[in-house]
Amino acid sequence: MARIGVFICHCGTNIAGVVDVDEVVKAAGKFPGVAYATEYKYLCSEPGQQTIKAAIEEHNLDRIVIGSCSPRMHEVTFRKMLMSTKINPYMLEVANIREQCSWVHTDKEKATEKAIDLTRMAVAKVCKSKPLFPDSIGVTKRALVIGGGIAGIQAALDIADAGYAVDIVEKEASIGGHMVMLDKTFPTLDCSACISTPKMVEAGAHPNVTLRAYCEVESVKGYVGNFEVDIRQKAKYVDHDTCTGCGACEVKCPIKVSSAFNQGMCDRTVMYKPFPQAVPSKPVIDALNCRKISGDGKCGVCAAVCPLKAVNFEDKGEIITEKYGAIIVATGYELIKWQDIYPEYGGGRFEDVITGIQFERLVNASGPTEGHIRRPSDGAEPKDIAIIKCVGSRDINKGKAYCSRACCMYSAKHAHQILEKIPDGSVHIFYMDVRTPGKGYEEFYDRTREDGANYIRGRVSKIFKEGNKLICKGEDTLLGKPVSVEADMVILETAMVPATDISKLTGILSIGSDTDGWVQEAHPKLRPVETQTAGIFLAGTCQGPKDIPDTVAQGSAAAVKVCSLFSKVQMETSPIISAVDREKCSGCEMCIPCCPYKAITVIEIDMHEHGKKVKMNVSDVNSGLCQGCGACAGACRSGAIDLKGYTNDQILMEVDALCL
Amino acid sequence: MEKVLSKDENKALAPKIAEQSGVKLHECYQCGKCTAGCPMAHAMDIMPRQIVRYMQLGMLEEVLECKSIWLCAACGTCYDRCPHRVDLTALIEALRHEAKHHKICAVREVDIFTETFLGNIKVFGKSQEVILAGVYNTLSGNLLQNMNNVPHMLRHEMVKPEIHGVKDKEGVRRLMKAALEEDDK
Amino acid sequence: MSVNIKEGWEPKILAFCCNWCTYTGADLAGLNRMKYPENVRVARVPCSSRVNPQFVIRAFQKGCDGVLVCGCHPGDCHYVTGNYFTRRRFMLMKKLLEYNGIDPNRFQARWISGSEAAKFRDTVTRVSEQIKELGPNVKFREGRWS
Amino acid sequence: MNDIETKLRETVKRLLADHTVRYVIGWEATRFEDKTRPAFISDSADTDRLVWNKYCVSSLAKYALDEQHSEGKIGICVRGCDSRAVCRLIEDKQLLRENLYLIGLPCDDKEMNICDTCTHRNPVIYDELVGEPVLERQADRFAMVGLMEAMSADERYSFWESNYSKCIRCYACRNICPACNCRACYADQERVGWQGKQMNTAQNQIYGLTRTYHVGDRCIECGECERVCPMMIPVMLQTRKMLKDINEMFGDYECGLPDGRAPVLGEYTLGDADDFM
Amino acid sequence: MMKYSYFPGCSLDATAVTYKRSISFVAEKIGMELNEIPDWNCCGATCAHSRGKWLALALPARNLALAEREGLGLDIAVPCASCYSRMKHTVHAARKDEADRKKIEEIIEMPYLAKSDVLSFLEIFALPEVMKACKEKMERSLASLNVACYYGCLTARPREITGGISTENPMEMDDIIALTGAKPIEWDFKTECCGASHQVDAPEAALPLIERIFRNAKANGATAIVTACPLCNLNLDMREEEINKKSGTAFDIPVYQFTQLLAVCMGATANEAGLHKHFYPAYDRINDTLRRAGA
Repeated sequence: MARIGVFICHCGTNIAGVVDVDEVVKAAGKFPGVAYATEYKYLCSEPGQQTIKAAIEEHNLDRIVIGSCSPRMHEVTFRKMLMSTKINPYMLEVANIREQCSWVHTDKEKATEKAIDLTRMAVAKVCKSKPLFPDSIGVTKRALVIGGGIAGIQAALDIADAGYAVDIVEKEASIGGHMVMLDKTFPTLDCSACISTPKMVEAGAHPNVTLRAYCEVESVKGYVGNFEVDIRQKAKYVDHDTCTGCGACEVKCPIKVSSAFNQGMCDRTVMYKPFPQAVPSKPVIDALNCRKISGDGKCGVCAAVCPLKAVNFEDKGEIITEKYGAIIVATGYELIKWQDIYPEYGGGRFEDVITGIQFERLVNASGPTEGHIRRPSDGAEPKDIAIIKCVGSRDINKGKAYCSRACCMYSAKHAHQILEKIPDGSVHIFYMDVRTPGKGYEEFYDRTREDGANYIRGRVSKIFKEGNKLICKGEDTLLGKPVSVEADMVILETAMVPATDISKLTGILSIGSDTDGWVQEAHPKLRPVETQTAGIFLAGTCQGPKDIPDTVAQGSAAAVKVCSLFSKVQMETSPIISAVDREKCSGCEMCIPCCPYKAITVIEIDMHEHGKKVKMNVSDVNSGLCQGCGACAGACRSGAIDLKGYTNDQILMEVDALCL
Repeated sequence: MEKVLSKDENKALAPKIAEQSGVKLHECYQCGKCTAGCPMAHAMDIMPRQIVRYMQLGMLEEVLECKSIWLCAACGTCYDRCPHRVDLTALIEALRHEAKHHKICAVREVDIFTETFLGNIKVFGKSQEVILAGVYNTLSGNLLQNMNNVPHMLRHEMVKPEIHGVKDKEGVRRLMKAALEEDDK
Repeated sequence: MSVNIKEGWEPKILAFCCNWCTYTGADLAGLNRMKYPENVRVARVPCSSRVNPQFVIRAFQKGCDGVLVCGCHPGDCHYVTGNYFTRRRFMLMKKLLEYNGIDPNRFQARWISGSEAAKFRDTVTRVSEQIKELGPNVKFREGRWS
Repeated sequence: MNDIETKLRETVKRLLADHTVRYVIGWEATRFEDKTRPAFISDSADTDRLVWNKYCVSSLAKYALDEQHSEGKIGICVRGCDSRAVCRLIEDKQLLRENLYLIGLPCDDKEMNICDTCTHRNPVIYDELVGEPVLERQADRFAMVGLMEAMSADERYSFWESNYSKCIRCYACRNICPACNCRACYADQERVGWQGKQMNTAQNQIYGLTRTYHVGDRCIECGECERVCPMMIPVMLQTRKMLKDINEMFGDYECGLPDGRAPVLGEYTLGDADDFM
Repeated sequence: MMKYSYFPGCSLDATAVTYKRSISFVAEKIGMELNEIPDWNCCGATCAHSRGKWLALALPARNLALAEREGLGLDIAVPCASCYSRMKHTVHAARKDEADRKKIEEIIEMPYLAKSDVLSFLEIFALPEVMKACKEKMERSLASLNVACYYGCLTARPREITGGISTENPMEMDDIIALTGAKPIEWDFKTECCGASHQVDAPEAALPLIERIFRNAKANGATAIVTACPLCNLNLDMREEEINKKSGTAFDIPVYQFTQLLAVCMGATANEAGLHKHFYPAYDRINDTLRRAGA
């Protein structure tokens, strides 16, 4: 007969405040198989764990039930504790009498009765538990970083410096992401290119880093430590091994299209590098607009001009399959398409109403206007500039409910840059709040006001054009008066939204995304850079709006998670996996289609049937591949295949215990 | 003397009116977009945003005695652009009913025009522009208002002497009486 | 089949919740101190596809008044295809139970994700009210009632 | 002595003579004039015991399971439903097609009520056909289920409760059913806690419901379970309900056909019917 | 089939004579049948809904019930934006809440099932079928006329009640005007309110609303403003002279109804289109444009 120890936790008043702990302990004492039942104020604390260990010795217990917070919180803690006792860590059941009992009920008597029921279910289940021992499998010591922005680059460099191989997959023709588009970064105003291009070059040159620019992830199979990823190398039409990046072809290319990197404010050739400091600094052909490839074919200047004959119009791109141990999602953000949702700001009809990133390109020395602030409509230098914040953010009517975090600071930076480059210019910033949560942020805001930026508290209701002036109608809510500003140019600080194809990627990786489409982190406070799926981490704005300091910090954090995974020679696998009882299995193979990880195969074994040696086909589970979902156990009619830790008899006992 | 918010007796009345018009007062975070877009804001004594602010604090008399709720043109711009979908048009409409109930109207002419217009319908079932203008000018005291356009209207038979009212005048009258009884409950 | 409901009778409802989505959602409901009736006892399973339809019949046999099977939204399953099988199994099982006379509200299944704490509370509240209305379950029940 | 019977006997004699098969499973007469029983003919002299009349109703396919691990072929006389039973056993990986020699016999309507709704009188697979194929008939397989569905929940419950209260748990329905081919049936695993051994109405209902669910998506509608049930419980009404739902939700579906469509519970599509949103 | 129940509204018999004439001319030309609702009453406009909720719902409800009683089962065409808005509110309230519908029936003492829909003239003329019919009847062109299409506020707002056109930058009238060959210009005050509801009881407060509409139209090169509502039209047309005097502006932008332009292009004489009945002289602008376009 089992000798079970039941330990009910007070959790201070979190549980004891609603559930009558003594009542539960008294009832638990009477359950079949329970040798000892007690309670303690904080079981997860060091002294708490000591009392359990002492009770195990004293009462010669062989199974433990703990009534406390959710097993998702401290099951791991209690299992670690049991490792230093004679009890197998998996001879443990946790009854969730806090998150799903005391915290959600008010009626003390009914909550106590429910806590007793939950404890009785846990005891019934632990009666049927068996000792389990983890297995271990190899880890591919190679990481994959999806997204080549500053988050991806930082993560890749940290992993590479730790001595592991890492691939960066970037869908554009060069890494750098949004940061390399910026001119200066707050609060220190150091030039964005000066701090991000060295990192890009370092990533490009690092022996452990493999750059896969102009690539996209097609499919991901496998599990932590053993991912198998198909990467589509989009057709570049230029052989980057022979090409030296001399740029002769770019100059001669006759066709010009709008440059996405410069936010459509100038053109680029079809044979292009996104920007001068691109890494890899070799051009690709934009096939859709190339006359030779998808036009009438009457061109080919680039091939003719190229000294090394590196241009190849037949390039079809290819699928590269690689094995990785861990994946970091760092796909960044995009700005919300304000033109479709804010017709009252002109809906894109006014050329001089631009977004923050477009202004960054205007004020950037390598931008279309070499750093001189010029209006897109007529190229004149704008004197009066209006900046409008929270366009698309904090707006459940037309945009997103959340605050995009970084716009308060970079709008102040924009104001500073304008007043610096246009001495006799004026800046009016329409704001609701100025949120300056970082180090040196508030001082930066003070300096901006000192430079002469006018902060007007109130949201702009309408922008319209009269003559060549853009009139912004707002209200100064501190005065309580409607006000308007006649501006030469208006900058809208638009909301950050997830990258457009993020839902395709979360589908491929089968990781969750929240209601707004951002990648879902495992726990907002305790595990911010991990996803629900083991071995897949995240970094930067793919998880939600944030500024560069937080993005870089998350990049390094994700890298450390990967390195801790790779630091182990073998990776311990969870013992909660399926196993086949060969006596019962009739080889009907109904379990095989249910397994998402293809972990079940049919093998031929020798059996004794009516005294005769016979060959029989039975199912067999590959302990490395099985992730313990139990779909096979749910499909097997005779219960031949069962999930250890959640066996059929355990669950049936749990169901019976509930109904006593 | 400053306003003692905790003691105000009809603090409960303001949320009731808001709830009646389907507006959740707490949703407004005072961003000012309604005032910015309001076409009549220049003529108002307290801004549309401030109307919601007064209601949030339960200060109902100031709102009932202000001119703003009467000068609102009910064009719906504020509700359409509000980032938190606060239906200011419905709130001001409910405030007008409440003010009418307390016999308060800061813009006398609006009240006179409304009563004359409704009186017109009660009598003829349709609005007779000539009679409406005539009665309104006498009651409101500015006798010569719009008189400069009358010759043009007469020349182009925009205004005709004969009255084309509704046949079932009694039906319309009963309808209006029943509706007003329902409103004044 | 009218059964006099003793006053103060509280229905016993068993909810199989998948560890990665609904159980997390239930914990989140606790984190936010949401309130819902006490009748539901949650049994944690790694994936909703672990729930063998036999467990549901077993629950009714042993005296549960209502059974709820919850899992991730199709497409969000932590184990990729788990809930596609759950969907087929329990779409058929639900119709078979109704065909055998069990009231449709007694057995329900819902997709509840890790962030839908409110949906978990509302589902639990609605199911508790529906079962309270139906009274104790005597169908398939072994033991003192049959 | 109709000519099919004589042709059958000659065929079996020939097969036994040239050792194509080790023995042949067929039907033979019994002392009751209206009953036949399965016959295992291994000696060519005994072929005269074989009969073919409207009383040859019992299903023969499952007896082949005893030969799962032995060498050499065995012959089976297969009507339409038997051939589907063989397909069922092959698909469940319990038999190998090459170990069987199927003697096809187009069925001439055995006056069983299940035969009214039979859609495959001619054998779906066979090695040799004795007699000419008969005309297939369209049949509404789910008419009775429709009637049951029209009843109210309580009426249906009391109907099934009264039926299952008669069940004596002899497991004949399981033993005859070609879809019930598990080595260790759940009902025998009382210690695991699946199903009690007691014979009370609740446990009988649980057994009935579980067996329906287990075979529901693989049932070939041969009606043997109903025929062999000593207590005349309408077991087919249960499995046919599940087949009706499968047809409605996952496209028309018939089991035991050589096209080998996988059992419905073993696959999924993204657009499956879903009321659980 | 272009058949509608028709609710003209009080202003059509009075100040909106230009709209009435051009509607009947265009309707007859393209074969659109408008069955006037028998014995219709005033919809109450702004005064009803500022006096009481049920008064605002009941007055339009009587007209809708009368149309329903006729049994034609047609949608109701409403030329005036204010009547359109009030009727839409009633239909919305009746469909959304059964108890409200029953109470409305009680008040108007007539059955009202809110079956048929209410359409503004803009929505009707923007239908592809009607557009095609108008296109076929075009005889003359207003090629060089730059038109600022003014939609007014109640045709578009509130969104969930009208459920129709964009509340900031609608294009329906622009497409209709384009049929006549005139060029609909891009401007920013398409749906900004003109203050018609306060034209009588707060004229000085309402004046600036009209001025800014003219100013933006002129700034964007409009040589004519076109409306689709008798109230907006009267308010802009009657006040243009007054604004020029008071603010010293020199706006010279006549205000037409969109049906007037359609009528002119379909061969209507100045009288049939009511071009002489404008407060601000409007005949010459059309005449010169037609001559320049070689009519």
